[in-house]
Amino acid sequence: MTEPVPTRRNAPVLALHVPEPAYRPGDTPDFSSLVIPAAGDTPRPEPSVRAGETHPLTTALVRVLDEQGAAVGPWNPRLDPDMLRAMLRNMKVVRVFDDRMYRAQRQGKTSFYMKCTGEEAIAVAAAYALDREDMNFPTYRQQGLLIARGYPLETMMCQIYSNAADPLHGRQLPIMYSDKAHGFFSISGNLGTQFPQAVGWAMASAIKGDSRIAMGWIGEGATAEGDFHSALTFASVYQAPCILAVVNNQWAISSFSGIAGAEQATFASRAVGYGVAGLRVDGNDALAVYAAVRWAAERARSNGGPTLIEFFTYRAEGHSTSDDPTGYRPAGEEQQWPLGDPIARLKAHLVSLGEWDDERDAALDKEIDAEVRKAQKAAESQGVLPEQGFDRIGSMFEDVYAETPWHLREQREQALAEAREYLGHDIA
Amino acid sequence: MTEPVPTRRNAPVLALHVPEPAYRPGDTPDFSSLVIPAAGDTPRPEPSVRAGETHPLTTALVRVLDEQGAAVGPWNPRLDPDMLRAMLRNMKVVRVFDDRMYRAQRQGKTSFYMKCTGEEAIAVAAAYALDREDMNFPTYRQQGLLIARGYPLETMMCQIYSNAADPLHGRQLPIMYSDKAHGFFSISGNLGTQFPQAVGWAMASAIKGDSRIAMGWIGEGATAEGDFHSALTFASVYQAPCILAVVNNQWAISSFSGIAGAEQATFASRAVGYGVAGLRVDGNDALAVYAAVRWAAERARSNGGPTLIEFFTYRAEGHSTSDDPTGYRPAGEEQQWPLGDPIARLKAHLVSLGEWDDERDAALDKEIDAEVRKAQKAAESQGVLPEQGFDRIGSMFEDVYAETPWHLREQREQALAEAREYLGHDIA
Amino acid sequence: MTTRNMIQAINDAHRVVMASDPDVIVFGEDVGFFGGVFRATEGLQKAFGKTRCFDAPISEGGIVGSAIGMAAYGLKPVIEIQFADYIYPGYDQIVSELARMRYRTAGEWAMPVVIRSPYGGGIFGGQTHSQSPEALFTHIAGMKTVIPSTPYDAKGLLIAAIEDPDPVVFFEPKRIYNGPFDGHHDRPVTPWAKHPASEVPDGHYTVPLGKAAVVRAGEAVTILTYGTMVHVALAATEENGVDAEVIDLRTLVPLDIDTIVESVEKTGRCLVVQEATRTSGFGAELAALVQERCFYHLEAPVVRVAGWDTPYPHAYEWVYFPGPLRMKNALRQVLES
Amino acid sequence: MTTRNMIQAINDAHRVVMASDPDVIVFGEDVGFFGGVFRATEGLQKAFGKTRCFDAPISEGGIVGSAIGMAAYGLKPVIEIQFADYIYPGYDQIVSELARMRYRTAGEWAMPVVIRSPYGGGIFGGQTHSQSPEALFTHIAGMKTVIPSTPYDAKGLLIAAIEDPDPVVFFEPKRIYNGPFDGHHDRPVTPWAKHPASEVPDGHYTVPLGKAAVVRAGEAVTILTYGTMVHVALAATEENGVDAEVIDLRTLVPLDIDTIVESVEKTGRCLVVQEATRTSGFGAELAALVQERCFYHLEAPVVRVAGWDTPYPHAYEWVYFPGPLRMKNALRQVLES
Ligand SMILES: Cc1ncc(C[n+]2csc(CCOP(=O)(O)OP(=O)(O)O)c2C)c(N)n1
Ligand SMILES: Cc1ncc(C[n+]2csc(CCOP(=O)(O)OP(=O)(O)O)c2C)c(N)n1
Ligand SMILES: [Mg+2]
Ligand SMILES: [Mg+2]
Repeated sequence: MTEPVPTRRNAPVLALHVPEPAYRPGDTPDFSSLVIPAAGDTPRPEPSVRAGETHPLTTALVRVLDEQGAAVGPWNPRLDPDMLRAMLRNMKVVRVFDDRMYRAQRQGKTSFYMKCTGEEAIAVAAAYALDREDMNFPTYRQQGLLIARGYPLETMMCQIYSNAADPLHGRQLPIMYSDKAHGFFSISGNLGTQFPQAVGWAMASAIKGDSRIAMGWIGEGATAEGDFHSALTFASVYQAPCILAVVNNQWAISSFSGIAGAEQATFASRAVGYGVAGLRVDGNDALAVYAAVRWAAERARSNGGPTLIEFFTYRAEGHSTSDDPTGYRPAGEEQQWPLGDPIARLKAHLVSLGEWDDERDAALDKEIDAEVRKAQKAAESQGVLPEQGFDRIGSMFEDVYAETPWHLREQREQALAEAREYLGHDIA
Repeated sequence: MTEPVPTRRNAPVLALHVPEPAYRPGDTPDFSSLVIPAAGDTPRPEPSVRAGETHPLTTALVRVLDEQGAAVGPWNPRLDPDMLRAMLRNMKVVRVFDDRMYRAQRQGKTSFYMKCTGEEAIAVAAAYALDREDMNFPTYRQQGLLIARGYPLETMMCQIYSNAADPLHGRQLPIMYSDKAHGFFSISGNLGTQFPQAVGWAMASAIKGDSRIAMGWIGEGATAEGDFHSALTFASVYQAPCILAVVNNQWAISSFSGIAGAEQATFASRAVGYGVAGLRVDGNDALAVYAAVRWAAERARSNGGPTLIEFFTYRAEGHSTSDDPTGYRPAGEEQQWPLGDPIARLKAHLVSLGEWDDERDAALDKEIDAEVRKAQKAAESQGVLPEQGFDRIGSMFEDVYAETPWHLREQREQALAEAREYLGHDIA
Repeated sequence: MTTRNMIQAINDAHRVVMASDPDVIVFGEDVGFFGGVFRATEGLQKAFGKTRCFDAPISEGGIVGSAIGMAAYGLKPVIEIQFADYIYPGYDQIVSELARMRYRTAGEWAMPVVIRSPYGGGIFGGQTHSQSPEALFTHIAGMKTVIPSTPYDAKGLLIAAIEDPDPVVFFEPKRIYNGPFDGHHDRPVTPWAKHPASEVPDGHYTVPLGKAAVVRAGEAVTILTYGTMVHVALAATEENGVDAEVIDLRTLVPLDIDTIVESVEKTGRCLVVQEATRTSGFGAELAALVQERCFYHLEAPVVRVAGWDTPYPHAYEWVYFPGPLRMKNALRQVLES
Repeated sequence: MTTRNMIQAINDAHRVVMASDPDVIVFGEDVGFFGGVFRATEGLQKAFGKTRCFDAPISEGGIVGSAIGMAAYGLKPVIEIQFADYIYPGYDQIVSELARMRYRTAGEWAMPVVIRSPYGGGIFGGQTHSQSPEALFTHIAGMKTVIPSTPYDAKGLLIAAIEDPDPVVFFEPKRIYNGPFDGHHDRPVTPWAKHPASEVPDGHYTVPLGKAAVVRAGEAVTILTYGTMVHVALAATEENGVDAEVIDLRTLVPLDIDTIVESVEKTGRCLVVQEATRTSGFGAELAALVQERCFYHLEAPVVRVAGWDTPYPHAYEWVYFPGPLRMKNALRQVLES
């Protein structure tokens, strides 16, 4: 007869651990105990290094700009001042754009908006580190990619207003841009889905013997989705030429990063288990971002395989126009956040190089303000959301399929008839 | 105006890497280059250690039994001979059971069967290392858990035959056992789903201040599913009292483990990125399996958090009765596999202790053979699959819901009417 | 008796069952400290503690999967999927596991799990905050699908769902969280306070699953609907002076077939109204059932009112939404043919 | 012209398109060296190389997700989901991404992806190797759903699907891979070789998507069906001496409505036959459409033949399967009422 297996002894009482952020509304945040490696301290292996050798870097922090604004250490990409100024400019454009569109939403001109305040360095510097033909699979906080690649602000705004000039024909929520020519894949409302898509694109590029690589983007909250794992698995198995970026801004709507697993490990360290190269990077340091993406791009482009990069940053504003963060974290916590403002840090660097000064900065701000206002005026002249929805109704039934089948043709006729009745006049 | 970002330089040609096993049919397998740490070499930290300190163990191999059958090193669980004999017995029962049921399928007595040949040590030793009340969320190769916990062989066979005494009422594919009293959660046909379920059960146990833990099981192939990632994420976030086991038998039907990511990292090392404790264990060494599960159970039970364990083994037979492995790997490769037969290894250990000999072994084999035959006879007396399907038809409509709604009641009447017509006589 | 909007009624349902049953556990994205993006779980963590109501990682598959494990242990998880549009990563766990567990274990492992999720359009949520995926659940044997249309029903149905021994997907029409919506997007919004069904009793009561409500008795045509569309149907009935019998199904599976058949046999005409994409929607099942069971009473074909077979396009919210005009034309069609 | 069973026809379709279009890439679990568990991709890796046909990790979500990325690049992925019962982990990528990509990008990113998957019961596969989930796809705007019933159609439809600019889910009735099955499980199996549709031309040809086939002309009743059930319906027609018009839909979305309406207007009676779970199955859509469009021609209610609303229980394969008796009784019902 089978021996009975031992029965339960008098074990201790179990308890569920539910992670809790350090500070809640009413608390005074204090980040002084946060360990932040000094700029320049993190070593830089060659991009051709074995993945395993990068793994100490998944718990470190690649930083280039020190407290005085100097660029220091092995990751210093030594960019020329023109490029630094261009990056600064684009980061400023992003911030001004965000502010104006946020206000436009508040004025009822559209339904929704999402800022990336505090995270501008990440998308902008990445855009500079990638080649122009590389493909991005972004989330909704990489507007900096489009702006740095020269996509017209006016077109972005037309998308946000869902107006007559919206290239997406009013079909997508504001900020869900898409533009193939600018290497910017369609943003999804569904978190995480773009990550394995980026890997698939990279696999395709490798299958075809191309030289272009893909960069996938995800928030730290969304790394919990199964798609994150599919992406890392496929990237590792096929050594897909891609960069997989986690933007760890420490918040996912009201949930702090501990709910996504940050208490026990960094997001960069997820790379270890897949045998993928990993880097953890100061996301508020444009030069560190540039250097890390450049490193990973070089690695991918020489068939060295994928890299997972965590950009450590802080979501300085609410999640979106639908969110008020003072309900779940201390007001002004972003001021305490020790990695600073990426725009101020890049500006300080340029100033420290003698390549920039307050006067030029003020002039640039004015120029950008005018540029964004001009774009906004032009966009609004083509309509804002509340006026939309009764023109080009027929177009609503296009592109469901390449050819519109009978049932959609019937429905289009019905929708047009309803609209005619509603409007009291004929439409096409 | 925005500065244009740099355009693509003349980069090298990309190539897709498609993993390929070392040997295909016709090749002569040679595993001599496989690095296998000697038994006793891997250190054993305390179960209360920080997760990070276990991470070197995710690329090592916990081994206790050496080539001579001696139990050596810090992981030696020093089990008493009675327990060792009980484990040996159960492992042998598993193998004999598998052989007979495989044959029963070949004889047309059922539709399907899956063996766990070569993997017997894993489930059996785990059953001994767990407490009797701990809950398992198994795959289809942990029949050893049920057998070690004393579940009747006859009942297992009745399930396999879907006969009148099948506790699952003929509803499940053969071997998809389920039994709450034996701490064996319902096996799913869908790979991976049980992994987050195990974590949820453990979370519940912690919420209720219980002392029972859960153990989840998954094949190395199925670790690619999103559910694997959900499980690790939830286990890490809530520090769920569970053990998550990957049985790496190196094959997933025809796909070798490289297709699941084994080329770049061990499966145990997935633990690192979640900040979860990790161990890699010789799955053909019953003592190592026991010691590792015991270690992880102690850790979980004292609120020390989850452990991911990889059991390194080899699927010695085809995937199932539907599979012929000589189509994709060399015939006889399992003979070359250097970690040996778990039953032979445990027997050698008992012999080396002077607690076993060939005579007793032969007697035990005979006894087991008789026991399994007896169970089979008893099971078959209650019917085999080809005779099933026209009794208790009404039961087919039960348990879809706790109470059978009108539409299922109607369908039941219709099904019964059809059956009466088909059989030409009345039924209930 | 307290005046409550739908969110408050749902919140209260949680409080009632959590207070009486310590095995009820609430979790989901943002439901803990913050109380959910629609505030349906506001204050529950404070009232019942961090291990009774907590935030979950953004993994709908993990949320459903771990809820199944909890139910296997013996708890009653009530989980929130932030938007029905985001339920798909959890779809495998729902279809392959949750729905079939009682069956495949011959009753040994019941799954009293409730999946709450805001659904439907009308809030300019675009393609991914507007979907009505109920038909993807009504096809799944073992699942119950419940959709309330008023605060009173929301509380009573939710309590019934939590107390039900089987898994329930509970879709909350988000457009009517704050007030009934009759489809006239160009008119001022009405708050719930003006609607009698906002009188929500305190404490425990249930509205039974599987029972429809005849919300308006009538003779000319039977309107079968649920969720937001109940209010649109009622308004269209009044505005067009049609003596319709309006049936709020409340539970789609198991369906209250007797109420349906009785009504259609009386009126001889039937309109089925859903907000979801038309093809293969739950309206198709309703139309199929009605013609199967009431064929010889029908004086006209069953007419379907539905969303179009396109994604829900942001700017075309009111062209997509099956509003007053689509209702009016359908009523005319079913009455005049 | 070569005699082929369904697997061989499907294999050949791959070869034809892979030879002519270097952008066609085939991957999925076990499809590479081994050629798939049903051997549909046998020899493709050898013929076209490891980067044109390869094994994938066991991650249906990753398979669909990476295929979407490949399609975004410009390739035409043809992916295999090993069993339709295992498609759900990929469901989010299909519903939220693949189906809507052309629409949400205003046509800029087309998704010419084909998802092949064996489906349906009749092989004692139990609950998780027997499902017919087509209705979960017909409800999704942007997807096309195709189901062949013969080797000739399988090859022609698969080539058409791969060449189609939109995403197609291509369900292969696994019970008829090796021979047509008329539902008489207790009689010897017939191989395809005896069926005229096993004469499969070599080389390129297509069977257009969206076109049904009238596989038997008749006057008494129209039978709308697809997949394995086509053969069951044909057999039932003959055995019961019913002059039925049997229509093999072949494509469920977009549906060939003209062929359906023309037939039902002629016969005045209609039976819809699916193997799937009855409630909210595609048969509901067919019944709804037929009564909407042919109401005044109908002499009896549209009758549905379907699987029961339970999981597919292993031992009760032939009680579950909608076989000859269910067909006979339904024919009687539709003809005699
Ligand atoms: C699959 C899915 N689940 C839930 C949501 C709702 N949701 C939108 S944004 C968000 C938080 C995302 O946080 P994170 O990934 O950290 O990105 P961040 O907003 O910080 O940039 C959630 C839960 C969604 N869009 N998709
Ligand atoms: C979700 C899902 N996808 C695919 C399958 C088909 N399938 C059954 S077993 C198997 C291989 C599993 O390999 P592994 O996880 O290594 O377990 P092993 O069989 O080696 O024990 C596959 C692909 C499935 N059952 N479920
Ligand atoms: Mg975030
Ligand atoms: Mg395996």
